[in-house]
Amino acid sequence: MAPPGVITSDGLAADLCCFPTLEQYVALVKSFRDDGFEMCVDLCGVDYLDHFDRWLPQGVEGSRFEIVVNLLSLSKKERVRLRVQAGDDAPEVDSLFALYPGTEAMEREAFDLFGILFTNHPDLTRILMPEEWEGHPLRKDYGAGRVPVQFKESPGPR
Amino acid sequence: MSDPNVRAADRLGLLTAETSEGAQELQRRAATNVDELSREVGSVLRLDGLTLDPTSIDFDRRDDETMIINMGPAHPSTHGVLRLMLELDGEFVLRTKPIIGYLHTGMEKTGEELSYVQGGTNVTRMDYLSPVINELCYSMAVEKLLDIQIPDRAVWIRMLMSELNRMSSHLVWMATNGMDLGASSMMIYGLRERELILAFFEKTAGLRLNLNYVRPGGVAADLPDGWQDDVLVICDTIYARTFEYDELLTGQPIFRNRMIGVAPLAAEEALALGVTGPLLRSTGVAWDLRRAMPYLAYDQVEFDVIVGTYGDNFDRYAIRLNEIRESIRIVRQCIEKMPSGDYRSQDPKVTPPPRARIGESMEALIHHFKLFTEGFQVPPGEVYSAVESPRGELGCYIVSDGTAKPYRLHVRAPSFVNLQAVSLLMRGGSMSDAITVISTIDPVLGEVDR
Amino acid sequence: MALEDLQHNFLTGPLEDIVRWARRASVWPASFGLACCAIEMMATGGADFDIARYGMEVFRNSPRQADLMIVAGRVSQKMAPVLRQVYDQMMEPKWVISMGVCASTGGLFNNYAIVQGVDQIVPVDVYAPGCPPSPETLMHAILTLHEQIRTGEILKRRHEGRPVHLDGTSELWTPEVPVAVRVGTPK
Amino acid sequence: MMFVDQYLPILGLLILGVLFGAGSLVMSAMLAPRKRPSDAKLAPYECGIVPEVEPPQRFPVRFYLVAMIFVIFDIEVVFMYPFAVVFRQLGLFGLIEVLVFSLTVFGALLFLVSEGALSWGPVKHLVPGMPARTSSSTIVRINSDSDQAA
Repeated sequence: MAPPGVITSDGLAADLCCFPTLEQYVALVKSFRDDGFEMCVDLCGVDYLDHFDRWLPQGVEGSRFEIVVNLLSLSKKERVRLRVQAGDDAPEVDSLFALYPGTEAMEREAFDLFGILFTNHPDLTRILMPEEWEGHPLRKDYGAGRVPVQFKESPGPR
Repeated sequence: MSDPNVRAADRLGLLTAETSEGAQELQRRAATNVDELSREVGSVLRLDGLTLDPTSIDFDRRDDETMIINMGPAHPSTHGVLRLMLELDGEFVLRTKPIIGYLHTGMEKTGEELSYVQGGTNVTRMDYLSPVINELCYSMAVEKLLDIQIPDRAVWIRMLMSELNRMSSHLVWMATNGMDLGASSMMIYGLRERELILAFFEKTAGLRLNLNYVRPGGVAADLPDGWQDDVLVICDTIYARTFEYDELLTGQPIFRNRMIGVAPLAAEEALALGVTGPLLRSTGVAWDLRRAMPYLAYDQVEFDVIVGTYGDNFDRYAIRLNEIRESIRIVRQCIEKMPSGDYRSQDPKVTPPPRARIGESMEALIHHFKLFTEGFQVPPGEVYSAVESPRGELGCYIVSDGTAKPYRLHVRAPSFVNLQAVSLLMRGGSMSDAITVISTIDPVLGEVDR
Repeated sequence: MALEDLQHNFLTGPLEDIVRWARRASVWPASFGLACCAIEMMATGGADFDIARYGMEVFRNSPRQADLMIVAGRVSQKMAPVLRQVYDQMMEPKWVISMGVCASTGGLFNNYAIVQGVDQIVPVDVYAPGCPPSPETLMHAILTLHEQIRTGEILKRRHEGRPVHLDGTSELWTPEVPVAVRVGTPK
Repeated sequence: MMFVDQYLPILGLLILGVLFGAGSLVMSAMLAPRKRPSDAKLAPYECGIVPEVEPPQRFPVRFYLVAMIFVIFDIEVVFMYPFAVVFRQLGLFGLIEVLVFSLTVFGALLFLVSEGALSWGPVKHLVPGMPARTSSSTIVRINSDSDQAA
């Protein structure tokens, strides 16, 4: 069912998982949509800075950022997961807004929390963080922003 | 805003001018690009077959004739801290843009720092109206990764508690929806019935809300003895009361006037937007994860999936009202078919030894200590598990790198996606419709902002 | 016989006592529900725990008509300026109850997104512990506030809410620690 | 003499009104804890957001139409007052006169309503032939055996 050139594997958790390249990404999603996957359930970013040695089928070289798209077919009651390698320092992926308008907010969240850019996305601005916030919080190199807690090494009672 | 760790205290001076969110806000028409403008007007999706817009509203008004106001974060009827920017032509809504993030708690970042044992407490605070269902989704994902089986009784206890939680969530919705439409007595009745369920939660899990009762490997504690008649009392009273709500609300002309035929949604639009739950079922699409992709023991239980016909506000109200009755039916069957046995899987990797043995043997103490401080290792891999929450499909995507902490925890929040239907549903409606649209979408801002 | 040890009653009581007693009787909360604590606040307003007995069942939505702001839930960095703006727009005399550990100290979420304690933004009178505090805890916090109002000064000059800095020094103002008050038995 | 005791109650009322008005102003000025309102209190309340975009001065016509309806009834009542004082002496003639007057005013109202001044209601998208629906008639129940796919 998957178009040629796309390595699919049954993944660890028995879901069908595809690994399209950046160029095949939108074409594959379009073929899935015409194939009966009416709904794009979820789109999220993952930062593999500290876990580069994750399992990947051969022929797919892993990059730091990854976009995970989850499609759902109501008629066939099936799910498919697409994992796109989005690049290392300036991740850039095409936007799925034309195919699934529902992904608009999810892509804005991926941009806001990971800094992954989406080409021809209608309104690529921050969605969760305040406007003038610097940095993308969910990146692995972004500090957790913890305030020293009183009973640990903290500068005395507040 | 140089250093991300600067606390709000140090920038108090320029605080009041900081409430504007710049690019995230609704800009004037001249400053918005075409795609965004059509999305905000809600026309990118509105299929031409459904000419729903009254002719009296022309949607390309010039900038100086319309007023941009915001139904901001501190608004009584936005169900939390949702900020909606509306472009109004007098009383009618031309454009809408939801601005969220006012309750962003960085839960996915905190999720990466908590071990798998502690993860439940973090996830349960996302959708604070149905905490048990959040924990269920998280625990099922972890169990899928660990590839362990949980005993039958734990499966049925989880199903009983999540159905009770669905009832309490729908009761809160009935209460706040009544309050939004002016029927404030509905608020009193809805919350009064919910107290019965919360009392049972407190008796079972010790807490009314944020229970941390469903844990990877089963449930935290067995049901209190004599729980059958507690749950029977809950089922009987609430079943009788749903007919009272029906009587109170359905016949009223004001309620009907504001709900029937207002803000309809078509099936293709709902599917394109990724909307799930009662909002999707109101358009006639019979999609309920409990029936389509059964998890727990939903295939051994008899219940109906409620589907609407016209896809407007009244259908969503009727769906939620009848889903309370369906949940009661499931709970009654859970009482009959509740198997006996242990409520937690005996796999030592996941379950700590019982309290009594800790006193006697040293290994039990070490095992207990290691499990709660360090947590258990989960083999590397990734998993996506989805359950049917009262608002739609709640998914939990976990990537694990073999350590005791999840490498990436992403929760697919149904309200986050359903909220995108706001600009579509409010298109052309009046301000009073806007209130009913937010109420019938039933967003919970805890899970929208995560 | 000096006037001080005269047991004042309604007729001979000083005007200030009566004003304070009247203020305590109907403190209207501004509905500032943020997260899970807001649901417990609604449950407190509901029929079972009914704060109408303190004259508080009306949750005013505009800060102009509210006397008490119950900060119910975690305050995110994006929400901090909004919270401060609503607090500024409330009429004097005004009080703040910080409901739940997330509002009081950042609670479970010690990270970049949550303001670690709402007393960095607004001066807080009573802290209600719990996550979420059960309605009884919130009612106890409300009763503590009532005692504070009844025994506090009537025209307390509220500073412009200078915040408490992280290093513990605060030149202008420190959060008044509520006196541990035995509630229920009038003095 | 008769002149004074006829107008005395009006004078009393006037003084009471002034006293009450001035009294409440003075009391609130005296007791208010904070004299000069801070700039936040002067700003309009937009749900916690500091509005930079000042509201436009132009309002759609619809608002003025509703205001017109009030003006009409206001004038009608103003003319009713003198009639109400002497309506017994005027007898039948006065009654007919007032009815004619209120009919003409009613005509103005009819015109306004036909202009759509009162059509504010929620915008309904009613499917033609939609039956009167109850909460159980508008839903379809799908149980497990008749499992229709989406």
